[in-house]
Amino acid sequence: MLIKDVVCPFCGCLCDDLDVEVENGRIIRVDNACTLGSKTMVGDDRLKAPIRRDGKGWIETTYDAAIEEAAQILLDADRPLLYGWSRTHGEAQGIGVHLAELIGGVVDNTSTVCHGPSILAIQEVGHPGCTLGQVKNRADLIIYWGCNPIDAHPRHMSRYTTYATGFFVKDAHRDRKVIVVDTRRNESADVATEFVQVEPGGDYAVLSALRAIVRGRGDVVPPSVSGVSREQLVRVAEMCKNAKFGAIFFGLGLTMTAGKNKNVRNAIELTDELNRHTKFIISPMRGHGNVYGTNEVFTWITGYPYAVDFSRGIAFYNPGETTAIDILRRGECDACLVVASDPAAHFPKPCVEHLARIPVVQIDPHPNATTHICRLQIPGSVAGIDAAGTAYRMDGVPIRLKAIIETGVPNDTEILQRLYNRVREAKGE
Amino acid sequence: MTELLIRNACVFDPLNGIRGDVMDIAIRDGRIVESVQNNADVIDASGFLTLPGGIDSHSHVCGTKVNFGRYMSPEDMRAGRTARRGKMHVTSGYYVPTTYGNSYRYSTMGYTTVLEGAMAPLEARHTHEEFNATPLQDMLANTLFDGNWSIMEAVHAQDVKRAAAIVAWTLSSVRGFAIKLTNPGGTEAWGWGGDLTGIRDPVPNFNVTPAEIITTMIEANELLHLPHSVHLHCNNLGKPGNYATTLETFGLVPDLNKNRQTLYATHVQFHAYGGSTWRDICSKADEITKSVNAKPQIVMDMGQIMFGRTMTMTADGPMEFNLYCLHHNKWSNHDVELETGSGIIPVLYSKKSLVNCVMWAIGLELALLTKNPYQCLLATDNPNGAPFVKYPEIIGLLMSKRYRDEECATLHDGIDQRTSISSIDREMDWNEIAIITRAGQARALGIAAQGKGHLAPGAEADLAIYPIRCDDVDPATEYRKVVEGFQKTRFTIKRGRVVARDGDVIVDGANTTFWVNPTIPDEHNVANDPEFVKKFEEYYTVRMSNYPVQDVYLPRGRCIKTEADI
Amino acid sequence: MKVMMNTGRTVPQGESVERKHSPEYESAASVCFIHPVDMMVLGIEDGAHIRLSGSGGSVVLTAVASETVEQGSVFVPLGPFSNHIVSGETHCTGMPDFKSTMVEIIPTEDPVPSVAELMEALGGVRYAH
Amino acid sequence: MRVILEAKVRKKPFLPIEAESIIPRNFLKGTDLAVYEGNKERKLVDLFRISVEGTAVTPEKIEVVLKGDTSRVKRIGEYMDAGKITISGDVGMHCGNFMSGGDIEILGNADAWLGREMRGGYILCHGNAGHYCASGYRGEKTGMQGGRVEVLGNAGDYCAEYLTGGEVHIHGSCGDMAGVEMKGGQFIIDGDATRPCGNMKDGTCMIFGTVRQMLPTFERIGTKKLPDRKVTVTVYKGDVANRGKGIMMVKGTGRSDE
Repeated sequence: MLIKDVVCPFCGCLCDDLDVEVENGRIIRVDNACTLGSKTMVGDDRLKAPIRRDGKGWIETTYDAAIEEAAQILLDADRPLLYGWSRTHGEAQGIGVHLAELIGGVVDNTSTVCHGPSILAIQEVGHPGCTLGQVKNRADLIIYWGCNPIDAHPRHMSRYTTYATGFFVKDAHRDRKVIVVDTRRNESADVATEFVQVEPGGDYAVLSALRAIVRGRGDVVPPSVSGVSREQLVRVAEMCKNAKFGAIFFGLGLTMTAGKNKNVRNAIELTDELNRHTKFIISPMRGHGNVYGTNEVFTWITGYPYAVDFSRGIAFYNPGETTAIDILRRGECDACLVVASDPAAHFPKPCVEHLARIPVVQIDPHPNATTHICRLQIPGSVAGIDAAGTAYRMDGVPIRLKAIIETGVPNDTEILQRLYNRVREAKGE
Repeated sequence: MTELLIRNACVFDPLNGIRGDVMDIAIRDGRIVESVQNNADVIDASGFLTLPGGIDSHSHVCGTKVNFGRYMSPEDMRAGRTARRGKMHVTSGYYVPTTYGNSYRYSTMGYTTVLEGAMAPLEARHTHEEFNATPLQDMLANTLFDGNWSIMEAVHAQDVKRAAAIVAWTLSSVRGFAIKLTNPGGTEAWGWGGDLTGIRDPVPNFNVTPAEIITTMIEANELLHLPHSVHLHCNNLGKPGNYATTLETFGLVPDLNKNRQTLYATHVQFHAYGGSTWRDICSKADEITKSVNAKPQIVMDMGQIMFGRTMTMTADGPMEFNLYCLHHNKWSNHDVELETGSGIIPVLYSKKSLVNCVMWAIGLELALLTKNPYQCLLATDNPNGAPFVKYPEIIGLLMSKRYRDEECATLHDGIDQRTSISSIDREMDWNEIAIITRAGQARALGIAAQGKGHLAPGAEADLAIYPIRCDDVDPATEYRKVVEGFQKTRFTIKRGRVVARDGDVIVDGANTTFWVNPTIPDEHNVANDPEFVKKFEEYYTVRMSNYPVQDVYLPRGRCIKTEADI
Repeated sequence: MKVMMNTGRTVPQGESVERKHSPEYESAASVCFIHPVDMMVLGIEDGAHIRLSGSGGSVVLTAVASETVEQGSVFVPLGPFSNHIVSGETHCTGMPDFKSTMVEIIPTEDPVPSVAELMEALGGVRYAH
Repeated sequence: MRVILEAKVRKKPFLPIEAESIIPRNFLKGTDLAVYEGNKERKLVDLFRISVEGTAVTPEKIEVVLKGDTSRVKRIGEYMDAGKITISGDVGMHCGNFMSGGDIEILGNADAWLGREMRGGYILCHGNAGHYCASGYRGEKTGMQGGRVEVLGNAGDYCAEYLTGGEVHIHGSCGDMAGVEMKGGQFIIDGDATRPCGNMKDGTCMIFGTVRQMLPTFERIGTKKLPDRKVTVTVYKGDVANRGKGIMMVKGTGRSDE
């Protein structure tokens, strides 16, 4: 059976034009997807049943017993951390936030290790952005700064930017210029009109210099800024000012290097400055399929996009203090619920060491690095494969993920709702 | 069957001509009925002021833009924080509260129905998700068409039926309620960083003018027999001298519907400025109200501002960028492909600012100089002019000349030269307040027929019982009691169930979302038009099949069907 | 040799990221891209094992020559291997220095561990799928 | 009056304690105060051995002395308006938030956000201070508005971020981006600083050590002799990128990269 217009749940692009061939309840072919999306969908590798650690080994258990044990672990904790969420649908995320509210936990999502610093920057200066179709239809200048779409968002260029045909951009090759800014000549740089190579850690200074040049104060800028010549900076500034519609896409090259949120802030303020001359937008290249959805759901329930601490009953937010990495590094939390992410693989070693010391419950369909260090893993279905639900694209467009096969595995919403109900009951509500 | 009897209610029900009668109200299964059996539950209203549930006909509480306002404002979230308590979830925020914060505060103020002022069709799913997390109000969504490419093409072709067909397909696809135009044409110009200066400027690349968009959409609206009229945010918002654009726009409006207005002009305070710069800005509320008093086809809302910090958020992207250049505070912008734009900026309305004082006065002047209260409704364009929790103060100001004078005495001296607020003696009565906060909204939105905004048998049993004894309180002098009384109901009743009591919400809530589905003949359905489909697939970044909002997002949706004259 | 370690997504890592027990994932995530000149300085060939040590710990990886990294820096795909080196310091931003960790590289004969072995070393219990 | 609070040994020593109730004024009514350990409300006496010496009728006459391991106790001195707090060891995050008067003396190190959004009073830290010392809060445009923070050791990154008024004096060195977004006030760094004063709008920052990675958007406007310091400094104005008119003074040329 061929299913059309399937949404790929892999990255923040949420491409919704996949053709998926399903046979005997299995996905056998995926067309239109990039290799990341299609390999993920075809090669889906599942844990068959809930498992719990039993001494030095593992035994299978039932969903009922697993949910009971998970509830007890959370109820016993003085500072539980509920982490992950970005690979599941919004409906499950919402229950997760309410669960944290109920038990006085800290709830954080994978933004922490992705675009958390971008959120901090947006909270300082705002975010001039747009949906990706605006870029596709209008942009004649694209800047990729500190990101490598060819490896991380392989269809970004063909669907929205460099190679995309738009209403006002009929010939993308001729009508669009591309600038790549990075510390290394990555694969994306090969297609750029202009490649700006910045010394590691030099993005902030380069952005400041560009802002000064755009506002007509190039005179203060020294001949070389973090390895970039003033001449090139002036050229780039002119390209930006002369564009009819410019779009900056930035990645972890800004959020994971020294200065972090301040790097992003500087990029946003460059965009603000350019809007005094022409139309310019900026957008983070969000990684996980539904990471932007976690921010949206967290925000309408708690007021904050991530790192929310309910230990005092009210919602408190202070990334750097209430973020998962900091809490784990400082050894603060005494239990952890991991949902739809793999912190043991993606957190620094000292954080994983702490996870290995405390009871960890993981709700995730796949055996992953966190499996080895958890006490209990409950497999759910995969949003976008055998579970339907809402996801938000990197630009905020909400899309409904489809269930394209039926596996009979409970989805995360059902598992979390049962867990929530059990905890509520145990608290006598 | 559940029955409830409310005894000794002092009722104002303007749509049914009831003015302060002390009476009983019978409710069965969520609706008003003539009588109930003797064993019905009883609430003693003790002679307190009892009104139909409040209706906000223009507020920003759910969806992409609102949530982005929250997202970028951790500083605001430090205000108004409450912990989980009883049935109430955690809340945060003052001017951009969480969905539960909005819902609880509206509910404890007696509001049971809220219209979200701006929903971009492409992002409609988000709005509906937040509606579900705003559980205590029935919700409706104004759907943005101001920069819609297909609409502008239809306008250019002078094809009203085509425009109507696009509206019909879009509203039913995204579960929208009404047509919203925000700075029509201007949001498309903003796609290139530009704006329009008046309603006769051509929209770049589309060769249509705002005037043509507005008139075509008014006609399309009436062809579709939508419950509400076109809902317009005029061009040139917030610019000195913009009253001329507003008057010119009002001049375009024919009288096409005998049951309601043909145009709803929103937050008109922001569109009633004289002068030519911020230095000589003055009130033109007199000119605006003169026009409205002569045109029954127009209804407006105040767009009142109140002093303090708040957040402006609108689909009017260029206006927000101008504000950013003025204040240099944080600025967010979010243009939506083929459809519309939006911007978000925090503001502080200060009594020290003459401009802000003039704005404050204009909103009140509009309400007080409009003869028919059904033509100027109470709203702050929440949170743009002020968070809706300020409504009780606005009610107080409208009911008491003394309160206004006392406020004026604390404002910038220039206010007397720039506005006529001090010379207006009118003081509204309870009935007029009931009109500008619920009856007028129900009529303007066209939802009285859905049982909203009145208390006749058959109506939805949405009520607000305020701890105010109308015969004991003189609003002209005891305005503090009025303000306090409207802040917290004694009881808020939603669909026959007590949902809030003395400032606390006591149920989980289960709202309804109203949406419209105009039926049009198949040959006009754009979904069957290969040209429309081809353009959609080429220029949107989502597939047409993934665009419509699925029923699962409206677990308690109520569809209003209409038959189009196409 | 002291170099700056950058981490990030690669296509092979991304393709197999939901199959962390697979040999594809382990080989995709346990490589270290290093400039040929730096390899000469270290005296190693493509495919040799090297030990990277940083503020958070150390791990053995397979060296892969690449001219897309600058001399004096290396690139390791994000994942449990690179994270064995990164410390949890976030400068109170919530975000570790994933893309700017100084590491010491030495050639080694030690084997490249599996993901399960890495997790066992941290106190986990191997789950064999 | 002296109130001595000695932290008890806890089963989970890493669990944070939030103790904004520990300000001198609150001890006028006794010691029955609530503090929080993780998500549990505790009595002060559950976590501290309490002894009180003497009496007082105003908070000015109260000194609170903290002993034992207080490195995980957050928010001590929050909204403090008078009196004195002495911490004999290290102190947890957010010590002296929103403080408007009185003195806090920390004999050990202070964790992050020391004196955040401070309005008045004096904080003296003998050891090192963590990141975001004397800074603002997420999303807020105004940081520390008044008072004085003095750190005898080093400070972490983002020190005096959004400084709007008052004085911050770091005797040692600062980490990355000291004085970023400064809007006013005076900021003195006796040691080194990396990328100081980015996006500065107004205020004065003086650096008497070495500046690493000087930002490219500061305009050199001359030199100045500072007699009390017996040095000549180079004076810069900026941040030009931000239309700023802040003053940054750097000893010598101060730049390590020239």
